[in-house]
Order: sequence, then structure tokens, then C-alpha cells
Amino acid sequence: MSQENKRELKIIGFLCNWCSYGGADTAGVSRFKQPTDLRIVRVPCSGRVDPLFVVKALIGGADGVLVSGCHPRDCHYSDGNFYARRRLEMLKRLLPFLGIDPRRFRYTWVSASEGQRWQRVVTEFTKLIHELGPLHGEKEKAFE
Amino acid sequence: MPTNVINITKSADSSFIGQVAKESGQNPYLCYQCGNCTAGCPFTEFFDYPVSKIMRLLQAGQKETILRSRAIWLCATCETCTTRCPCQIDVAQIMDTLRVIARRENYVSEKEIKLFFDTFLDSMKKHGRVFELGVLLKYNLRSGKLFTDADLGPKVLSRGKIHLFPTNIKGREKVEKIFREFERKPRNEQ
Amino acid sequence: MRVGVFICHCGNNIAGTVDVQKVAEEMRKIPGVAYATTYMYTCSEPGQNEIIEAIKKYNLNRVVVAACSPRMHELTFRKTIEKAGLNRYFLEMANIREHISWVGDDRELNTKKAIDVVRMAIAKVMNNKPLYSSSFRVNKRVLVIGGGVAGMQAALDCADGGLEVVLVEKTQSIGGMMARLDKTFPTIDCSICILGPKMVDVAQHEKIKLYAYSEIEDVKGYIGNYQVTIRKKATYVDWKKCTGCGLCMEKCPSKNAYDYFNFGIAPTRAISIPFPQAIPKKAKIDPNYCRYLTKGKCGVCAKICPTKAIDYDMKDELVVEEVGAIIVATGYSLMGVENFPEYGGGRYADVITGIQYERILNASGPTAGHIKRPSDGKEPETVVFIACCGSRDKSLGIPYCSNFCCMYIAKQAILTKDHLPNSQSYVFYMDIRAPGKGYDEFTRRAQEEYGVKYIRGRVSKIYPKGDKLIVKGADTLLGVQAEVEADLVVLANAVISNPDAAKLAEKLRISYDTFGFYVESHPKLRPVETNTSGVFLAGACQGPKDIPASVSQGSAAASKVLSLFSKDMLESDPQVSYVNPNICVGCMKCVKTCPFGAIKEEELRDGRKVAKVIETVCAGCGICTSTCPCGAIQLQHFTDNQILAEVNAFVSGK
Amino acid sequence: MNNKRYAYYSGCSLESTAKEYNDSLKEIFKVLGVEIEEPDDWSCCGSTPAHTVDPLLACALGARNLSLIEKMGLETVIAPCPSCFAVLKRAHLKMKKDPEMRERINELIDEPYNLRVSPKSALQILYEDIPPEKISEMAVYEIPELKVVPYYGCIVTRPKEVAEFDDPENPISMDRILESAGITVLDFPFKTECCGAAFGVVKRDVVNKLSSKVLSMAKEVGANCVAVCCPLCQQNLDLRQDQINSLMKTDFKIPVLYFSQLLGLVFGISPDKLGINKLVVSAQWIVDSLKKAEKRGKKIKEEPEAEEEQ
Repeated sequence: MSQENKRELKIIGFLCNWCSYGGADTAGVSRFKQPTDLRIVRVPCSGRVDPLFVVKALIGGADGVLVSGCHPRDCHYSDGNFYARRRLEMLKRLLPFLGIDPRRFRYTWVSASEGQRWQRVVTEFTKLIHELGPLHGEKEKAFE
Repeated sequence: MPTNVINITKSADSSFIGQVAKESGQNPYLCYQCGNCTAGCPFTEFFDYPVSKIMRLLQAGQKETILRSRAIWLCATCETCTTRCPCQIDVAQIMDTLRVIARRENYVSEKEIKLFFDTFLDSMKKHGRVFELGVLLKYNLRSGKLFTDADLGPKVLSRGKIHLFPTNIKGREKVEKIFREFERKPRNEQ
Repeated sequence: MRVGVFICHCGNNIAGTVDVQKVAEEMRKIPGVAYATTYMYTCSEPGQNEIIEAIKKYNLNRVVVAACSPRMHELTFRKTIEKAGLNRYFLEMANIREHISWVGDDRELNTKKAIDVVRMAIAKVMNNKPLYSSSFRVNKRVLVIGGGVAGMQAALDCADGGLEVVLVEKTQSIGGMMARLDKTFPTIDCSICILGPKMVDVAQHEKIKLYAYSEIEDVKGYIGNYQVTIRKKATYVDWKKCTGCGLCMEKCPSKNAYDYFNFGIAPTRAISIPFPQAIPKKAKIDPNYCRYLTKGKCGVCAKICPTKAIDYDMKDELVVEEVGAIIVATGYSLMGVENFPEYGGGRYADVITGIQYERILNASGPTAGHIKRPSDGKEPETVVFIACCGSRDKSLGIPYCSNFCCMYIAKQAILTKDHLPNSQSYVFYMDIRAPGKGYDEFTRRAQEEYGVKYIRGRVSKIYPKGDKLIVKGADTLLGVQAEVEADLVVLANAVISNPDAAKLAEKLRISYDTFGFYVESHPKLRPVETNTSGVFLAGACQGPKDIPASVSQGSAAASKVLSLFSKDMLESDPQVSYVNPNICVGCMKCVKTCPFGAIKEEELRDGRKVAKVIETVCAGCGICTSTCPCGAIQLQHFTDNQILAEVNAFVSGK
Repeated sequence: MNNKRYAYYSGCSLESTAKEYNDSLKEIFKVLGVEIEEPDDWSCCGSTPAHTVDPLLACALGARNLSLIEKMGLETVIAPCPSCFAVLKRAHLKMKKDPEMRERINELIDEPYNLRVSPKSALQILYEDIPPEKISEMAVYEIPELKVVPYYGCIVTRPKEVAEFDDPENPISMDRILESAGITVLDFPFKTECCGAAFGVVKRDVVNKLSSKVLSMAKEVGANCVAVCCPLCQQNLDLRQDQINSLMKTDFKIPVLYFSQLLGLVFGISPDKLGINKLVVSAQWIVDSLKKAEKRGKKIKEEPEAEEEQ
């Protein structure tokens, strides 16, 4: 790997404990390789994700934020992911007003059995963020 | 059927498997040998290798055996195998691809079939449309089997079912142009 | 604040691609971290002792374990630090195995990632508060959904264990698929002879309350305290009066009703009792065929019923039952023949399914156990069985194996020979899957002793010729086409989930896979539990299963419930929401959004109205927390501060 | 519906050996008000031989004709010959699925093809665009003695991803069309078994053998006529019926008509216009037994007495 590709960007992911976090675990158990930029925060339900978290992360220094929950209708808390969807949809429309490219934020559904899907989501999103490049000052990004 | 031992490690040609997969857009490894293709194939009784064995030979990378087989030429693309494959493999497409490769690499075990196809294509290249009587006569000449279907002659002629002269279309050089693009590929028998 | 950090090598699983020493070093630099070390297997007993020692030696008050997924060992380490006298919620885990060492090859990048992730965990643990679970009463009644063999076993075991059981069966009688079978493999003992007594036990057990011909309408509540609404469907017969004499069935003039119990192999009457051993043995009217209910005239059954039990005006009825746990044993369905157009798709009367053949073989079936083919009642001389009809067929969306067809085909072939000594059976198969105890020997016997001819290959087409059916298949071992002139063809059609499986799952808040089968919480270690505590699985609703497997799961689920109910009180999970009344403005947005109705309005002494969480009802999703406009309601252990601490530890870190 | 115009790609066979298919189709289209327009200077589709040389070639030959039709501004082209239909439809689908392929092919052909044409078989048009009432209304004659088996051949409905019409295992479109014209259709298990297709000249014995299976099954189910929708099938079953008889020691004398010819007859169109005389196995008896259809109503059999009413 050349130094160039070793330059990581800061991507943070909020994953619901029941589906997506498990999906990420499944991906691990099945050794589905992924880019290393993403850091995962475990939340009980995607419905717990306050749009504020996303905004604070992006303003605070993250280059991309990923939220992932259970598939609609398969939520451990019956309809938590619907609340999540509604709120995060609004957030997407809001980001431009903060001068942030809405593509830097993405929410998706991955179930506990979908390790492969998780690998795809992470890989695609990381690729996208690298295309968009760093959101903040260069200096802090470079890998020492 | 080869009675000798196949040394899988030595004779397996993985690049061939890859080539077929690429050109046919099908994944040969999906096949689990249920035999549905062989069961449904109207030509099985005439094949040297039934379709499922061709698939197996393909998985085993037995290029020579496959490309020399008569089966790939006798397949009439009736699509029964494709329709019934539980693994959703377009088997007919694979047979077609194998035929194309065999032609390209000069393995032709069924020369007459190839000859007929060529004659057919020559005719349409020449006229833009197929001149059936021409095709038949030319094929008979080339194959040396002068009286193939001679018994049918009177039947079709008496009923005016077949033209005595070809129809030439205006755009036939355009058709020819299309053909020329493919001329570059080797077409001669081995 | 004195945090201890324990980084696990997990043999080579982590240490192989993560420089654990470097991670430990980096952690030591963080203010508040009093101790950081690595260990070969932290989850091992010496590994756990190491943590306990360190807590005492360095008087640590917070612990971070960087190892595998918290879904794996969080509970383990919570108990560990509890042993050392810390509150169990002073633990955080950093997942550096599933999320790092196993998904990245680059040691340098993995190490960097690990450092971040552990730093995040430290940031969170520093914000953790001690939490204490309160306890609540358990309603020691259990609901069993499905009266097949798995559900019956679960119900009986629970009842014998002293629990009150509510058993809900969708159809008119309990017994499920097993009640339809003639004999069972590999012992050839009579199915109903071993099931019948169980059914009677269920009926007579004073602790089992049976709702037949009923379905689950709605499920409210949580582990220990569920309120379940059950729909008792209209049978148009007052079962309190019905004696099951069957007179109505004899006299009913509508003789073309579809017989669900016999899978339509022969028609039944519009009013019927499905089979002699039915439990409850009560009649039911099929409104689609009843002349009175369709055309408004007839009423024969009402006239002749000795106990005047017929009630044409009967309506569905809703009842509510309160239980503390739920066992789901709803079983499976079978793929319809219309999916096999190449086999006639239902156009040929003598191409039938395995379960239909069971009914033909069965003494209480429409042919009284004489093998006669449907078209002309002739005794077949040549019978062909076709395995994997739909199973392992991606083109039909069923990649999986249906598990027990290989065995029942062998059984049916053997029985065919017993019934008709001059008959010859053929089996078209792809693989013979007989891994159970005595199973493979059984399939061998079919071939060695009963002369059943096994042909390895699929069947491509079936078509009629005279009064025969031509079965056109392949013998892949010979590499030829193989044709059989059959009198009767039996299709082993694929096992599929029930059409309403998903709907029930959503009511129970359990998850199901792409095929509609319910998902267990761990494929190996928690096979009958679901991710929803208090809901358990048994039998084929979780995936195709044969009788022994279903029965074992029934017992397993029952024992889970029994151990759950062994305590009078359950510990509530303290990771629930809490309202700070001083901040709450009483907008009650949370009350509206809570999916569980766990938040109610409360009036304080000063007359202010604020929200209040019912701890035992709260499931801990945290939707309220992200809804609250003023941050008054916080999901404990996942508060805004705790989550943001993690976020900042990463984004602001260098 | 009726005043919708279609492009009509007859193809080489319909210009010669299958002339009667061509003529009879045009005749019944007139009766049913199906307006057709033939592309000027169309070329052969390349049929089977082309795709054994190179799939790209086959695709290009199809695409050339599609682009001609596109220029006519008609969105549907009727390709009566299944072989032509398959080539055109495959070309269309391939170019639709694979833009890069579309590039390469459009380079090869004079005028680019922009995917605006949908190729359909004659069966599909009659089944989907013509209401059955219309067909029964036009069927003023009937042939009581006639017992037809519909023989679809391989590729009108296969593979379903290409045909996108009817059922690949048990197609019923021809059955229904003929039935609505008051013709008795028998259930035929070999609707889609292969007749040997293009190998007639080269592998005569193979083809004769396969075709004989189809004919004997027709006899088996008690048919006295086979209805087809494919020139090759018709050739192999009709033109080669004597070959079959001498090879298989059989004595088939089953007329093999295009379904369009049968429709034409009951529509009251003169046999000559339908090219009945072009058939090798005579269908004269069918012509002779034509009679005016009095009240068709009698034909629709009334509900069988529900046996429960005894």
C-alpha cells in the first residue's frame, strides 16, 4: 500500500445494536475485508440517533457519517427505524444550509445476517467520501 | 467417452473456464449436476457427451474434450435446458459460446453443420437475404452430397414455395460491411 | 477517574493484524487511564482474574476491555468487574476483532483504528454512571402459538412443570402436520398412534387452555407481562353443545368442499370434523361451501343436530390472555404444484405431493389406506418419487434443502411395497441426505430389501401417454436420459414458511429471514431463543425440521421458559429512559413517539405536568431521547453526553 | 387497438418456403383490422448460423433491421418467424442491457438503433392486442370434424427472459386464439418439444426422428391436424413428413397448417389466398368440411350439473 492510499479520512458510523452492529460482526466473522476509515458507535436503535450527533460530528471534524439500522418492518423496537428515517431525511435536506454536501451523510438498512451487504455499504461509502475529499483542513488528515 | 484417466491437476485448463465464463456471461460453477438439462435435451440421444457432462467437463477445464465434441455442434439452441436449469444457468448460451470458441480455434467436429451455416451466411452476405435454393445447391456441391433432400425438390418447386432466383436488397453492401468486421477472425477448417 | 484498559490478543485473531502493545502504550498516555495491559485470552478464567487483580491493585473504578464484539462477551466482563466490586455498567468494550482485525489486513491501519476505537470506549466509560436494576413480578403463564408436535411438546412440558399454558391453534384441531402422516421414519411406527395420546394429554391437562381455530390478533407488553389478543374464528357450531357425533357431516348435501386436512386429495363436506382423532372433536362449517351461508337455503345440519349446536349467525370473537412468555411453534407450509408447470402444474390428477400420498397411505384417509390413484382409482404398479421439487432450486427462489424429504420418500417407497407387493417404485434424486440416527441405514434398506430403484438425476418433464404418465428424467451416473412409464407420481415439494409468518413476526417483534423463517438469537448456542427476550422458537417455523428435531426444540423452549419462571421476580434492564422533571417542559412528544406506551403523563405536587417513564415497560430504544426538544429524557447508558463523548474522542483526536 | 399500426418484418422464409404463412397472416390481419407496414429493404436476421459465428454479428444483423423499423416511427414490429423474432428481441435486449455493446454495434450498422422498437411474435399480437370476442365474431365458419393440436416449437416462449410472453412450459396463447375462433383444440403435451430446427438439411435423420415424436404424440391424443407458428417447424413436419414415414416406417398423413391459415378458413377467406394448396400434406378435407357456423351459442357448453345435486 502506498502512503497515498494510507491517508485515511474520518468516517463515523452509528449502528443499531440488533441489526447493523450484528451485520458488521457477521462481516467480521466471515472475514469480508473493508476499508479502515470507519469508526463504529453502537446505539440501541437507529431511532436513538439524534440528527444533532450527525451535525456535531461533521462540524467537529468528521468527513462522513453513516447511520445504519434494521430493515423497515424488521425493527427490534417495532418502528424505531421509521422515526430514524423521517428525522434523517429532514437532516439530509438541512445539511446544504450548513454548507455541507449532503452526500457526506448516508443512512441505510443492514440486517444481522447481511455481512456481505455491510461490506458493500462500507466500501461504497468510504469510496464516495474519498472522492469528495476531506471536509476540513488538510493538516490533521495526513497519516503521521 | 475417454476411458483413460484424466489427470485433473495437469489437464484442467482454468483459463478456458474463465474464457467461457466471460464470453457467455455465465458462471459454470453454479452447476451442481442435477442433470435436468440432459433430461430435457431433445438431442441427448445424438450427443457424444450429454449436456450435463459438457458442463462437468467445463468445470474440470477439459478444453480439448469439449471443443472436439460433436455435442456442441448438434445443439439446436432450443432453450429447454436454459428454461429448466434450477441454478439459472443459461446453458444454451454456454453451448453457443463453446461453438464460437471451437470455430475460432479451429476445432470443428461437425464440419457439415459448420459448412451449412457458412453457406447460409455467404448467401445472405451476397444478397442481403437468404436465397434458400442457392444455399441448398451450394451446400450440396461443397459437401459432395449432391442429392441431399433431392426428394423435396419437386414438392417445393411444384408448389412455388421457393424462388428460383435470389432477391438482392439495395443495402446489401451494408450487410456485407457488417460481415467484413468479422472476417478478420479465422474461419477455415483445420 | 482511574480507568483500566485490557487489550486482548485473542490468540492471533487480534494480535495477528493489530499491534496490541502499541495500542496499550498509546492508551497509557491518556489522562485518567491508570493502567493498560494486554493479555493472550482475556475471556479465559486467568484472563478475568487478571482484571479483578488489577482493579484491586491499582484501585481502578472504570474498565475498558478491547477484544471481541460486546454481543459476544459484554455480559461476561460485566460479571467480572462486579466480582471486583464495581458496578457492572462501569464497563465498556471496544470491538477490535470483528470490526478491525478480521476485516483489515494492513497492520498499521488496523492499529491506528484500534487506538481510536479504544480511545472512544475510554471516553464513554468516563461518562458512565452506576445503574441498578429494579425487579418486577413475572406472570407465570405461557402462550404457545401452534398446536403441532413441537407446540404440543412445549405446552405439555410447561404444564407438567406447573405452568399455566395457553395453546392457540390456527386450524380446527391440534396435531399439525404429524397428525396427517401415516407412518414415521426410520422406525415405521404409526404416526397417529404415538401422537394421538399426546393430543389427548393436551386436551385433558388441567393446566392447558386450548384455543382451536383461533389466531393471534395482537401482542402488547414485554417479557414477564404480555397482553395477547386472540381471535376465535367463527365455526358456526357451538362447541359447548357439539358432541362430535358427526351426524351433520353425514347428512350435509354440500359434498365438494375443499379438504384442507387432506390437502385436497378428495373433497369433504361443508360441515366437517377433519379426522377421527381430532382434538377438539368438534364440527366446523366452511362458509365458502355451506349452502345456507352462501345461498341462504338448506339448513340440513341445523335440523338434524341432536344438540342444536349449529349457529349460522356466529361471529369472530376477541379474547385477551395475559402471559409472561411466548413460545412460537407455527410450523411450515408446502410449495404448490402450480410452481412445476413441467410436471403438469396440477393438470394431471395422478401427479400428487408427498403429503397427499401420506393421506392416501393413511388408514383414516380418503381411500382408507388403500393405494388408489386419484384419476381412476386404479392400484398403481409403477410409482415414481421425485425429490427436490422446488428445494435447492434457485430459479424458484429456494436455495435451501427441505431437510426431511429424502427420508419420507424412502419411507413412502417402502410402504408402497408393503401395500402393493407387485409394485415397483423409482426415486429420482440428486443427493440422498440422511444424516440422522439410523437414517442412512433406512434409505439403504429401501434399496437393498425393498428393491426401490434410485436414479440419480432430476426429472425434466412429465406427460400423459394413454393412462400412463411418462416421467422423462436423466441418469447422470450413466449420462443418459431415463424414462419411466408411471401410474402415479409423487412430488417431494419444497418446505416453505407460512404465508402469514412475517405478519406474526412483526406482532411479536422477532426477526425473520428472507424466506420467512424466524431467526434464532445464536445459530449454535441460543437455538430456541429470539433477540426479543421472553419469546422462544420451536420446530419448523425456524427452518425445515423433522419430528425428532421439532420435539427436542419444543422441550428446549419449554425448559427455557421454566428456568425463566423459576424466579418470582425478574431483574429489569436498567438501560431505560429517565426523565429529569426539572428540565421537562411537559410537551409530551415522548409519550406520542414511544412504541411501547412506556411513558405516561404525571402531575407533580406543584401542579406541573411532566413525562414519566414506566421502567418495566421501557424497552430502551431511546427514540424518546432523540425526540425530546430539551434533552430532559435520557436513555441511560446511551445518553447524549455518552454518545457525543465517543464522537468527540474520534473526530477531535489527531 | 384496431387502428394501431405495426411494422411487419416477414423475414426470408416467409418470402419463400413459408409464403403461405405470410399470405394467410396478411389476410387475417385485414379481417381483424391489424394495419401493417413493411420496412423497406430489410435484410436477413442471420438466424441460427449467425450467433454460432459471433454473438456480436448476430446482434448487429438484428440491429440493422431494428434501426430501419425505428425510422418508420412505429413502436412495435411483428416478426412472425420465431427465429427472426428471437434474433431481433435478443439484439434489442442485449443493446438495452449493455450500453457498451450498443456503442460497438451502432458503429457497425449504418444507422444507429435507439431501442425504440419492441419486437413481438404474431401470436403475441393476436393474443394481447386483439380481443377474443373480435376473433369469434369474425369466425363465420366452423369445422366440426377438426381436432387440432397447437405446436408452438422451441423459441416463441423460450427463454422467458427473452420472449417475455406466455408460459415457457405450457403456452396457451395459440390454444385460446384457435378456441375463440370455435376450433376444437386438444391438450398437447409436446407443445414445446423440439422438431430438430435448422438441421433439416444437414442432419435429416435427427430431424426426422425428432419430428416423428411430435407427430406420433399428435396422433396419440387423437388430433387430425397440427397448428404451427414457425416456418421451420412447418417444414420439418409437413415438407418432410414423407421422409419421416420412410425412415420411421410410419404412415402419418397429418396436415400441418399455420394457425393463421386455420383462422383464415373459419373467417371465410378463400383457401387459395391462404395458400392451402402450398401444403405438402393435403388439407383438402379440412377445406371440404367447412360449414357456416349457425348460432355459435350452442358451442359454449353449459355448466356441468354439480354432482352434489344428485
